Order: sequence, then C-alpha cells, then structure tokens
Amino acid sequence: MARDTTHPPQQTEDRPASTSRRGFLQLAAATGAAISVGRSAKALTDLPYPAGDLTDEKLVDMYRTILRIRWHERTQADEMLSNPDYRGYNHFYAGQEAVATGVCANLRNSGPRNQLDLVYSSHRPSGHAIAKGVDIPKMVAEMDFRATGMNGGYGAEMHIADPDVGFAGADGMIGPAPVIASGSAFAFRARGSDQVAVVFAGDGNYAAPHFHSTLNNAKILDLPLIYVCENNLYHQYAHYSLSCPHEDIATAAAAYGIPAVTVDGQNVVEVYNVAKEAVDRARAGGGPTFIEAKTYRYYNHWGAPGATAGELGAFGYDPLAITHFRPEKEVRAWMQRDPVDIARRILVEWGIVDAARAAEIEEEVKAEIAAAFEWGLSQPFCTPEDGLKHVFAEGTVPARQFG
Amino acid sequence: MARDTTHPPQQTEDRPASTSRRGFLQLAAATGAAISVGRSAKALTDLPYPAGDLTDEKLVDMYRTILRIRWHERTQADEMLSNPDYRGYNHFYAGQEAVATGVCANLRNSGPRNQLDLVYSSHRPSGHAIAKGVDIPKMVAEMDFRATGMNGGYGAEMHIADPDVGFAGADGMIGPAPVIASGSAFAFRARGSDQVAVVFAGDGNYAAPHFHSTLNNAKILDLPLIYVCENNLYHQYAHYSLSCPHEDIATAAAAYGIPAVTVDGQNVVEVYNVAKEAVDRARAGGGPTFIEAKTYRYYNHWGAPGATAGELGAFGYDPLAITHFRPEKEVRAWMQRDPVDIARRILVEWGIVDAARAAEIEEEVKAEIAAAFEWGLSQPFCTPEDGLKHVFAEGTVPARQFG
Amino acid sequence: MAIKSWMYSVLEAVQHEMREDPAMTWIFELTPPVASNPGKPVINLETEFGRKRVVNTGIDESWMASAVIGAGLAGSKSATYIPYQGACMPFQVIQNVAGKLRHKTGGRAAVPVVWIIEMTGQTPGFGGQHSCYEEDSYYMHIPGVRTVVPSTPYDAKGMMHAALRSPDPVVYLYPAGLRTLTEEVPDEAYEVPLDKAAVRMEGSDLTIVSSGAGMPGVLEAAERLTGEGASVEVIDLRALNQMDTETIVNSVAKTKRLLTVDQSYYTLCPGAEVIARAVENVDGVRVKRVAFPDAPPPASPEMFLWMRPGPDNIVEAARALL
Amino acid sequence: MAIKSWMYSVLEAVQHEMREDPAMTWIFELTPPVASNPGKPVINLETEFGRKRVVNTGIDESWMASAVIGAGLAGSKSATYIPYQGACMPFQVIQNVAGKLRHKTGGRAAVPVVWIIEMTGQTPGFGGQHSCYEEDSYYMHIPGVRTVVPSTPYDAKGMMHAALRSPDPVVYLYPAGLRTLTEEVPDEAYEVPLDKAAVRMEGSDLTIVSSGAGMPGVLEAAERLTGEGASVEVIDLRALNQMDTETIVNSVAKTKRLLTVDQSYYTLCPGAEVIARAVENVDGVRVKRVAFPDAPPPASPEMFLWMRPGPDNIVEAARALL
Ligand SMILES: Cc1ncc(C[n+]2csc(CCOP(=O)(O)OP(=O)(O)O)c2C)c(N)n1
Ligand SMILES: Cc1ncc(C[n+]2csc(CCOP(=O)(O)OP(=O)(O)O)c2C)c(N)n1
Ligand SMILES: [Mg+2]
Ligand SMILES: [Mg+2]
Repeated sequence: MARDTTHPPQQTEDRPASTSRRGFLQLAAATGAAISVGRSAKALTDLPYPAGDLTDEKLVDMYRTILRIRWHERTQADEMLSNPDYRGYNHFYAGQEAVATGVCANLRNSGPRNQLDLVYSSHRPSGHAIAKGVDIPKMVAEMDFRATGMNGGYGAEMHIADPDVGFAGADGMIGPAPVIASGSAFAFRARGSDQVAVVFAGDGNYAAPHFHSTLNNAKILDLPLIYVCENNLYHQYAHYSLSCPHEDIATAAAAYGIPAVTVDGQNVVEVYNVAKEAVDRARAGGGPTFIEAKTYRYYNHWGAPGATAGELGAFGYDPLAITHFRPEKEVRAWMQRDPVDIARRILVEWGIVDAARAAEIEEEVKAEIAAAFEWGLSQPFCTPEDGLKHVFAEGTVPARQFG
Repeated sequence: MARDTTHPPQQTEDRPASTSRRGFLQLAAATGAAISVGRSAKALTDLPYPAGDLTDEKLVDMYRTILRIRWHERTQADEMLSNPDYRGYNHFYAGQEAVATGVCANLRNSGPRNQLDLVYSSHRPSGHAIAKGVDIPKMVAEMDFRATGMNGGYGAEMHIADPDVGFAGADGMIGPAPVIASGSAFAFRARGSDQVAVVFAGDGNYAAPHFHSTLNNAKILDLPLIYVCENNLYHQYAHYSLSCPHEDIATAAAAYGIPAVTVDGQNVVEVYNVAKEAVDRARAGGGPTFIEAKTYRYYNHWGAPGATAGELGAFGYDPLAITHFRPEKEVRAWMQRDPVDIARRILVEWGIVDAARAAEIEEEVKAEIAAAFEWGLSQPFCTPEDGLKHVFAEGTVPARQFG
Repeated sequence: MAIKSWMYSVLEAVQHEMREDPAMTWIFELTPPVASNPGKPVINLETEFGRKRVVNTGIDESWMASAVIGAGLAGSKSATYIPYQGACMPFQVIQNVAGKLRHKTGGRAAVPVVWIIEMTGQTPGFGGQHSCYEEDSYYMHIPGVRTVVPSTPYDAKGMMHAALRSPDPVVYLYPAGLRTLTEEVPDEAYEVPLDKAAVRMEGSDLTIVSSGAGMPGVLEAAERLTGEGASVEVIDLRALNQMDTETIVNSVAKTKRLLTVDQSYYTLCPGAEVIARAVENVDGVRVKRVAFPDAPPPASPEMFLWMRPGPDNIVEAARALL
Repeated sequence: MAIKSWMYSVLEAVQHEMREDPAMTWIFELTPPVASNPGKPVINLETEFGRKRVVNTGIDESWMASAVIGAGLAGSKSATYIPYQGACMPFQVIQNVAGKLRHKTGGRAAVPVVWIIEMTGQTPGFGGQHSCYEEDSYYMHIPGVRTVVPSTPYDAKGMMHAALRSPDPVVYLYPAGLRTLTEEVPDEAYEVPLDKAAVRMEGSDLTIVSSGAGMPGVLEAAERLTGEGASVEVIDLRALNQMDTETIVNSVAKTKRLLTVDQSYYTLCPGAEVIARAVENVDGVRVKRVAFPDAPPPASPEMFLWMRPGPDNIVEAARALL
C-alpha cells in the first residue's frame, strides 16, 4: 500500500514537515509521544537514529511478523485450553514479539546456506522461529509431534530447527546456546564470511557460567556475534534481581568492552534500529554487540496455566510457582504497552497503512494461522521405528528394548 | 628482637619522626622510595593505610614465611636438578611469595577446625600451603610420594591439603577451586560463623566459565570470600592479554559491584594491608573482595627446565613452550623487585631487625628447610595395597587389576 | 506412619536432618523444597530454615554442585537439588574433584554432601535434551562417590537419611517419573543403606535386575510372569556404585538366567555391569538385556513409547529366556 | 612412508584436511598443533593457517567444545584439542547438545566436528585429578556421537582422517601415554573406519579385548602367552560407540573364553559392555575382567603401578581362564 508522504502525522512540536524519507521518519520519531499508550513512549521518541532504510514494505512485513507470532500463540493457547486431542505445548512468547521481529528483520533469512545469518534460540523458540522465517504450518505440525513436522516430530517445541532459513534452532538448556552461537560466529570470521550469528537468551541465562565464556571469547576474538538478552524480568518464577547484581544486564556485557545497549523491547522500530547498528558492525568486522531488550511475557513460564481460551495472557498466580510468582498487576501494566499495538500505531500514525488496512492485515494473518493449524493438526503421527533413525548421518541404530 | 623506635629509617622528605606505632609506619611507608630497587617502589610509598596492627613479631614472621617458601623451592629445584633419586616436582612459586604470605598473615591458621579460615589453592600450591602453616617436612615427604607425607603419598604436589591448618588444598584443575571456595563461604554465612574463605587463582582462571559463577554468587549472596588473583602475566606459555580483555583483571570483578583492588604483589606489607581490609570486611558480614596481585614467577610453568642448581630462577626459553614464551629480560627485570629483598629491607629500614639479624634468620630458615628435606626424603615409600583405601570413609575397595 | 508421596517422604528426611544440624544447607534452583501431603503439615524448608540456609540460586548448576562441595569441606553438611535439565552441568566437578578429594588427600578431606540429581525420560513429548535417563551410567563410573537410585517413597526417605548422614559424597538420582508413587512411609527417621540391593520378589527360574524408574515396569512384568507360572526373582539395585555384587551373584547362581532392564541407553547401561559381574562369578548363565536404544529420546510419543522399555518388552524378553 | 610418531601422524591428517578445506578450523589451548619428525618437515598449523583458523584460547574447554559445535552448525568442519585436565569440562555440551542435535532436528542438523580428548593415567606420579583414564566410559554412553580410541600411530592418522570427514560428531580419545609410539605411517591420506575393531592377533583359545592405552600391555602379554603355547586372539576395539559387536562375537564364539583389559575404572569399564555383548550372543563363555580398581589413581608410583593393569596381570588372568 502506498504511503502518502504529504500527510505527516500529528505533530506535538512545531517542526516543518519534510518529504524526504529520512526527514519524515525523524519527524515521525519525534511525534511518538502523541501515540503513546499510557506511559511516556520512550519507544517512539528516543530512536537513536531514524530507521532510514526501512521501506514501507519492511515496516508492514514486521507488523505482519508480529501478528503471526501473536496469533500462532493465541491459537495454540486455545488449542491447549480447549482441544483435548491437542498434545503440543509451548513456552509462550506473547508480549515479546517485537524483539524477535526487530532483530530478524535485519538478517539474511533466505538464500544459499553459506550466506544465511544464523539465529540461535532458547526454550522459548516459536517467536524467534517465525521471525526467522520458518514454515509455520510445518512448525505447528512439529509442535504436535507429527511425522511431517519441521523436524519430523523428533524435536517438538524446545528443539525445533530449520537450517534452510538459518534458524539454528531452539536449545532447551540454559547456558550452552550462546557459547555455541559464538562458535558459529568464530567460523564465519575464520572463513572470511560476512554472516552474523545471533543468539536470543533470557535474563536467566545471565547467571550461567557460559555467559562469561561467550562474551569473553566474543570480545577477545572479535566475533560477529549479536547477543540479544530478552530481559522479561523473570526466569521461571524468580525475578532476575535474585541472581543478577546489575539493573541492566547490558552493564555486565559492557564490562568486557563490548558495545552494549538496552532497548525498549516493545517497540519494533527501536529494536530494529539497535539491531541494525549491531548487524552492520558485525558484518563489517567490528565484532560483537550485546542488546538487552526490556520486555515481558504475558503468559506464565510454561504452557497455559492461568489463561482462558479466547483471551490474551495468563492471570492470577502461576499454579506451578510455589514460592515465587509475579504480581498480576505487573502483567496488566505491561499489556498496556503491547508490541502489536505499538507496531500498528507506528504504521497508522506514519501513514503507511490506515487503520482499516491494518485490521485487514490482522485478519489475513489470523486466517493464515488458522490454516497452518488445520494443516498441521491433520498431519500423520510418527512411525515408532523411525526413532532409530537420524542418530548418525547414515543408517539406523539397533532396537534394544526387546532384549 | 626489640625495635628501636627512636631510630627512624632514612627519610627522603622532611617529616618529623613519630614514636607512635601508627605514625612510625606511616612514615616508614612514605620512605619506601629510599629503599626501592631499580624501579620506583610504589610498593612502599603507596600503602593505602599504615599497617597499624602489624607487630614486629608479625613482620618478622612474614619475612620468615617468605624465606621458607623461597628456600623450600630452591632446595627442591636443586633436588630436581641434581638428585637422580628425587621423584618430586613442582610448579614453582618463587617470585610470588609475598602474595601468599601477606594474605595468609591475616587469617586464622590454627585452632579448632570450625574457627579456621580456609585457603583454596591452585596447581601452584606449595607457597600457599607454607603461608597457611602446613608442616613443611610432611609436605616435602608428600611431594616425593612418601607414606608418611602430608597426604600419605596419595596427592603429591598439585593435590596437597591440610585441613588442620585450614589449607583446603590444591586443586589441579583450572576453574573449580574458586567456585568451591565460594561454597565454603556460603556455609560460613549460613551457620553464622565469621570465618572467611580465600582462594588463590592465577590469571589463567579468568577465562574459565567458573569465574563468572564465583563472582556472581559471591556478590549476590554477599559471601565472605576473598578472591586473590595472582596475575603473574602468563598461564602456561600464553600471556594473559590473549584471553582477557582487561588490563587489570580486577576490572572484571568490579563490574559485579565487588570491591576490587590491584596491589603490588612483590611487597608483603602492601599485600597484607589490602588483604586485611578484605578480611575485616568479610568477617563483619560485608561480603566478598577481589584482590589482583601483580606478580611474576621466576621459574617456568612447571618443573625446573632452564634452571641451574644453586641458582634462583629459570632463564632462556622454556623448552616446553613451543610457540609462545616469555622474554628472558622480563624475568630478570622482575627479579629486581624480589619479594625477599623487599621484605628484608622493610625490616631493616623500619629498624625491626638489623641486616645481620635478617641474614641470621635466613640461615635459620635454610637450616630448617634442609632438615625438612632430610626428614622428608628419608621417609618410607607407600605400600601398594594402600591405594585401595580412602576411597570412602570406611573400608577398602576391591582390587580389580588381577581379573 | 501415613501414605506419603515420594517428595513428601524425601523432604521429611531433609527437614529432620536440618533440624538436627543447624549448619546444614540446601541449595535449589527451580524446584522449591516444598511438599504437602494429605493429613500432614506442609513442609517448606525455605520458610522454616530461612534464606541463609536454603538458597534459591540463578540457573547455574555448576555453582550449586560446587558450592555444596565447598560447604562440605568447610564442615557443613550440604545438599542441592539439580533439575534434570542441568543433570550433567555438575559432572566435571563431581567426577574430577569431589570423588577424588578424600583419596587424593590421603583420607584427610571429607565431603559430606548430597547431590539430588533429577532424571527424566518419563514424560512422552519431552524429547531430546529434556528427556535424559542416562545419568545413571555416567555417575556410577565415578569412584569415591556413592551413586544411588531409590525406586520407592520408603527407600527414597531412608536413603535420603543415609545419604545426609554419610561421610561420603552421594549422587542421589531421582527419577522424576516416580513422583506419583505413594506408599506407607514412617514419620520417624530411619536409614536404608547406600550399598545394598533389595530383593523385591523371590523366585528360582529367572533373575530380573533393574533400578529406579525401571522398577514399576519390572514389577508389573514379574506379576504377569508369575501369573504364567514362572518363578521370578526381582532385584532392585538401589546402589549403583558400590554395586551389591553379592545379592546379584546369589540370585543368578540359583536361577542361571538373568534379564537386566534399563531406561538408560543400551551401551554401558547399568545392566552391562550387572551382567559382567554375574558372569564373572557364575558360569553358564544365560542373559538378556532390555534397554533404551542408543538413540536420543525422540519427542514424538509414538516413537518414544515404542523405544522405552515397558512391561510388554520385559515379559517377552523373560519368556525368551525361560 | 616413514617411521612417524603418533602426534606427527595425527597432525599430518589434520594438515591435509585443512589444506583441502579452507573453512576448517582448529582450536587449542595449551598444546600447540606443532610436531616434528626426523626427515620430515615441521608441521605447525598455527603458522601455516594463521590465527583466524587456528586459535589458542584461554583455559575454557567448555568454550572450545561448544565453539566447534557452533562452527559445525555453521557449516565449517572444526576440531579442538582438549587437554586431559579439561577432559570432562565439555561433557554436558557433548552429551546433551551435540549428540542429540541431528536426531532432535529430525536429521536436519549436522555437526561435523571432532573433539580430540586427551586421556592420561600413564604417568606414575601424576595422581588424582591429573590421572584420569576413565573418559572412555563416560563418552561411550552418549548416543549420536562416535567415540573412538586409536592405539597406534597408523590408526591414529587414519581415524583422524575418517573423523574429520565424518558427518557425525566424533569424540576422538587420545591416550597421551601412547605419544612415544612410532611406526611406519604412509604420507598420503587414508581412512581407518570409525566403527570397526581390529584383530591384532589371531588365536583360538582365548579372546583378549582392550583398547587405547591398554593395548601395548595386552600385546606384550599375548606374546608371552603365545610363548607358553596358548593361542590368543587379541582385539583392539578402536570404536567404543558404535562398538563392533560382530568382531567380538565371532571371536568369542570360537574361543569361548574372554578376557577384557581396561585402564578405566572397573565399574562400567568398556570391558563390561564387551562382556555383556559377548554373553548375550554366545552361550557358555567364561569371562574375566582386568581393570583399574574403583579408586582414584594415587600419586605414589608404588600404589599407582600396582593398581594399573599391566602385562603381568593380564598374563595371570589369562592363565586362570585357559
Ligand atoms: C541448564 C538448565 N537448567 C534449568 C533449566 C530449566 N529452565 C528452563 S527455562 C528456565 C528459565 C529461563 O529463564 P530466562 O532465561 O529468563 O528465559 P524466559 O523463560 O524468561 O524466556 C529454566 C530455569 C534448563 N532448561 N536448563
Ligand atoms: C581445566 C584445566 N585445563 C587445563 C589445565 C592445564 N593447566 C595447568 S596450569 C595452567 C595454567 C594456569 O595459569 P594461571 O592460572 O595463570 O596460573 P599460573 O600457572 O600462572 O600460576 C593450565 C592451562 C588445567 N589444570 N585444568
Ligand atoms: Mg526471563
Ligand atoms: Mg598465571
């Protein structure tokens, strides 16, 4: 959809409108306060530089990606809550969509394998996977353990991977993924490639000993690694302040001499911008960057306890949490700064699409996701004997359960 | 020996002499430059506060401890170089004596077990062991695998331990010791004891993932842990700058919000002072401290290659080092600021002992060490079957080598 | 005495020992030391003993495992609960430090600590990295550490008492799938030894040896085999290191037929050791081994449930031996 | 062809593969990839390939092991040399990540990496933490990883080629005590398979199975037994996982007597697996197992040398079986 550049968004300051793309965005950035929701929208006002290379198409794409992640989650949550035959599960990412989206929009997500940027994910992978461009129907099938799923039903949620789009995969363990990602970055540098490796890791990962290995070696060896710390305040039921002495985890990274920034993880353009700087630097041989995105998840740590079919988020105390839990009003407060809303408002306020078209896009995405679930959940179950395959590149291992 | 407080050391500045202990030491500290050797003795001039609680006896004791470590090493090196029957080995500590000595002089090294401060050492343990007060003859026997050695010949150099003096022991592995030491500190805090745990670890330990675990948990839990980083510039053959982005490793610790200082590791009083502050803080519940002692070892990483019987230090390139080595002139330069010389000069210049008495003490120590070797090397060898003991607290495990 | 769940029984033992010994500590990560049981008071170690003694750490099993070693060396009995996801994070420090400490110091160091290490592989759908029932083999090869794996709430409590009172370091494997078991468990403290197997059923035709999460399936299979007229002897290893050779050998000397059952991978599963000890000591034994194939556990329940040894597999393998 | 040392032979293979593949990397810590051999050019990978491809890291075996996994996932063949002191630091990431990657992704991920893991226990006087010859058991229980242990310079080179060309991750155990061995080794590239045992001596009375550092002692003992008139078959396992069952079973079916020899601790030493496979497949086999006791290796040479299985022990155990 064409954007009417002669129609600047409402202004709170008296500044001349500009028809140059760059100027327009600067202006748009400056007007953020006008469209903020509830709290001062640092997100839209403090852009470190205008997202000068963001075409309308890219902005719409990012909105669509955020919606895909959101509706994949909501649909899956509804399945979990109301379809007794559904066997999948998830560590929901709802609330954090702008992080994966803003970062991955900077990456090479298709093309020959040896050109792709690699994304390493965590136990909370479906948002990262969608942002990196995996086939959603196949992921849906995978999460319900179907033979034609993205990983043949071997992996399921916490272990999905799609090398074809450079999604190196989920890693269910806290600790190893960032170190392994740094190894990919090491390989890129060794072979003179301008690929970059990105790892998404939670605030919980900070305490793992691997955190030090990752950052120290990334710095020492000048690796094209982007460490995206999604600080959603909690690891499982514990607040991050219980295991981290820093208010900003980025402080820890800065100590190594690594460029480290914190960013409002709810605003996709802001995330995009800091990620762009990081990716550009890494591609140019400038070494690692640490990005801490301040964000929040709307569901509890795992699954859908506390959630209601048809509604976004989980409320009430997490029944799985015994001695620690997060306050319900904290969840509701964060939902006021929803990444979907913010992305939509950016599009509308910047005049890229109008509200009707934005709603239409959301309906398109909903339909796409519904179709993905329909396809995914109609796929065949796995063949038991296939469990003996893929241990090694060739052959099968012997069955041993029969004695 | 009585100190003549009316006879102040030579002064380079015009300051009134004081007969108060505190004043005297302040003065003495200020005069350090006069007794410096070759390079400006930051060591003696920059004492952060006067070593006000240091009695003459303690100062002499520290001198004696330094000498014990030194002569134990020199005697052992000579054994290695000229006695074909000698089987022991060492990672020599010569050059670093003031670090262990200054730190351990602040600790509780005798008394009931549940009052002792604990020292965790590294693969370079004999200096720490002597400073903590182990029985030297038994250690000598242990290092030559004798049945009556400190650890019955089971451990030998890199695995010695003496719980009776709170020497928790050497740990031949790089990484675990600091984390384990933090566990002792955790136990002290949990049971309301004012004991402290001290770990000595090399610059090489910085890169280990355990470094992060140790400091992070020490900070978060406010543990009475003192991490003494002996930065002797090299781990094995690699300069620490190859694996650490900080000029001062203390910077890394400071990032956690842990009080972190660097200290001239060649000056025992300066080490004593910073350690005192750390120990006092830890005992009072004030949490951890990181001390980086800048120091140097006179021998190569392991054993006596490059050394000559009867001479201190090893010169020429380490034949064990293939692609990396340290320059000989660096060794010689550091030997100009020898911890034995500096300790001796402090005693003499501060009027605690005169040069003749200082020399006499050295002779006493030499004799003591000679006797330790005589006793140690006349001890019986181990009984083969005893290898099956001490696997568990009770009993022996079966022999399995006979089929 | 009351019907108690596994976790309640275990925490009863821990609570008892912590009351006895004010220096004792407990370190956990995401499994709070809290349990309730019908008709019994809630146990919450964190609130009862306070956060100096009962600590919730960050996600750093290496620290947890190392910290209890340090606490032990400082003279404080100490235990930590390692969730299954981190089951091998502490491996090196247990293998190359803790297990060697007493011996390398000539008996002068004691490490009176317990690592409760969760094992899983009981939940279909949790595959790959989240489904490991393999630690039994890794940990039982370590000398100087007692590695045990109880299979009932009664043993779980008694072995926890024994582990916490032992002067030796203990790897106490906890097959998380057994958390649903309940049985009569005494309220008072008692010990179940850390080096004795249990004969769960006596018989003369065939010896079946298993441990931990393998036991419920073995007992079910043994019932069925008994119904078919076979006389089956069932041994629950309980102690993996030091293994109770005598109980195995006595049984096999009688039955001359041995079936081992493991949820661990086939190659070097505990059953391999059982078989080797049996045939080293008794001639003419016929053996079979049922185990998880040498493949990671797939997520798909269809694949996983087919691969994990169950009662049907055990019955069939037993029939082939009888 | 020339008489070459172990390390020279291995680095020849690495050098060859790195010349073939400009993306291949090598990560080391304190053992520089440098070797010389009489009459041959010095090999120095660091100077030849530069510090972008050949990296000397800090003391962080966890990073080294993980980095090669990441390199492999990025499509670069990669190898790392882990010194024996750090032999189990990378354990978790090999066990719970690398070994499971291909399977959990349904075959979509490949980890073409080699971890050269030093084992020791060959140097009397280096006890406790510095004397571990036990990793064979730990690593061979991991599915999805090929664990091998060559025992001759010829195999060392051929298996290094095979490992570097393998699409599977390979734990390549290197018994450092064998570094003094030399033999005729071809200059050109060749492969020795990663899943085949070698019959080192043929015979009909007794099968002796060992691997790695156990082999020189076994061969010496076999010579002596042959001198005494016994017909001994000697098998060098080479592949620990997947183990070559066929070669073992064929031999034992013939000899009906099996002696396993390991420097690993007795409980769950590789020999336990050999014995279990043998008796599962062949009835009426008499077995014996020689291994290091379940005790950490003491520093004292008197204790250590008595405990470590040597030719005398092997000869005696064999005589008792014959
Ligand atoms: C080594 C290890 N220990 C424990 C766990 C269990 N676990 C899974 S997710 C999680 C919390 C992670 O928190 P964070 O990194 O903040 O990510 P978030 O869940 O908030 O996205 C924990 C403890 C694990 N997966 N791996
Ligand atoms: C985990 C581990 N990896 C490797 C080694 C081998 N190693 C022994 S000492 C040493 C160097 C240690 O250097 P540093 O910490 O600076 O202590 P220094 O020798 O200088 O006293 C290394 C790499 C080890 N002991 N442990
Ligand atoms: Mg989090
Ligand atoms: Mg050093």
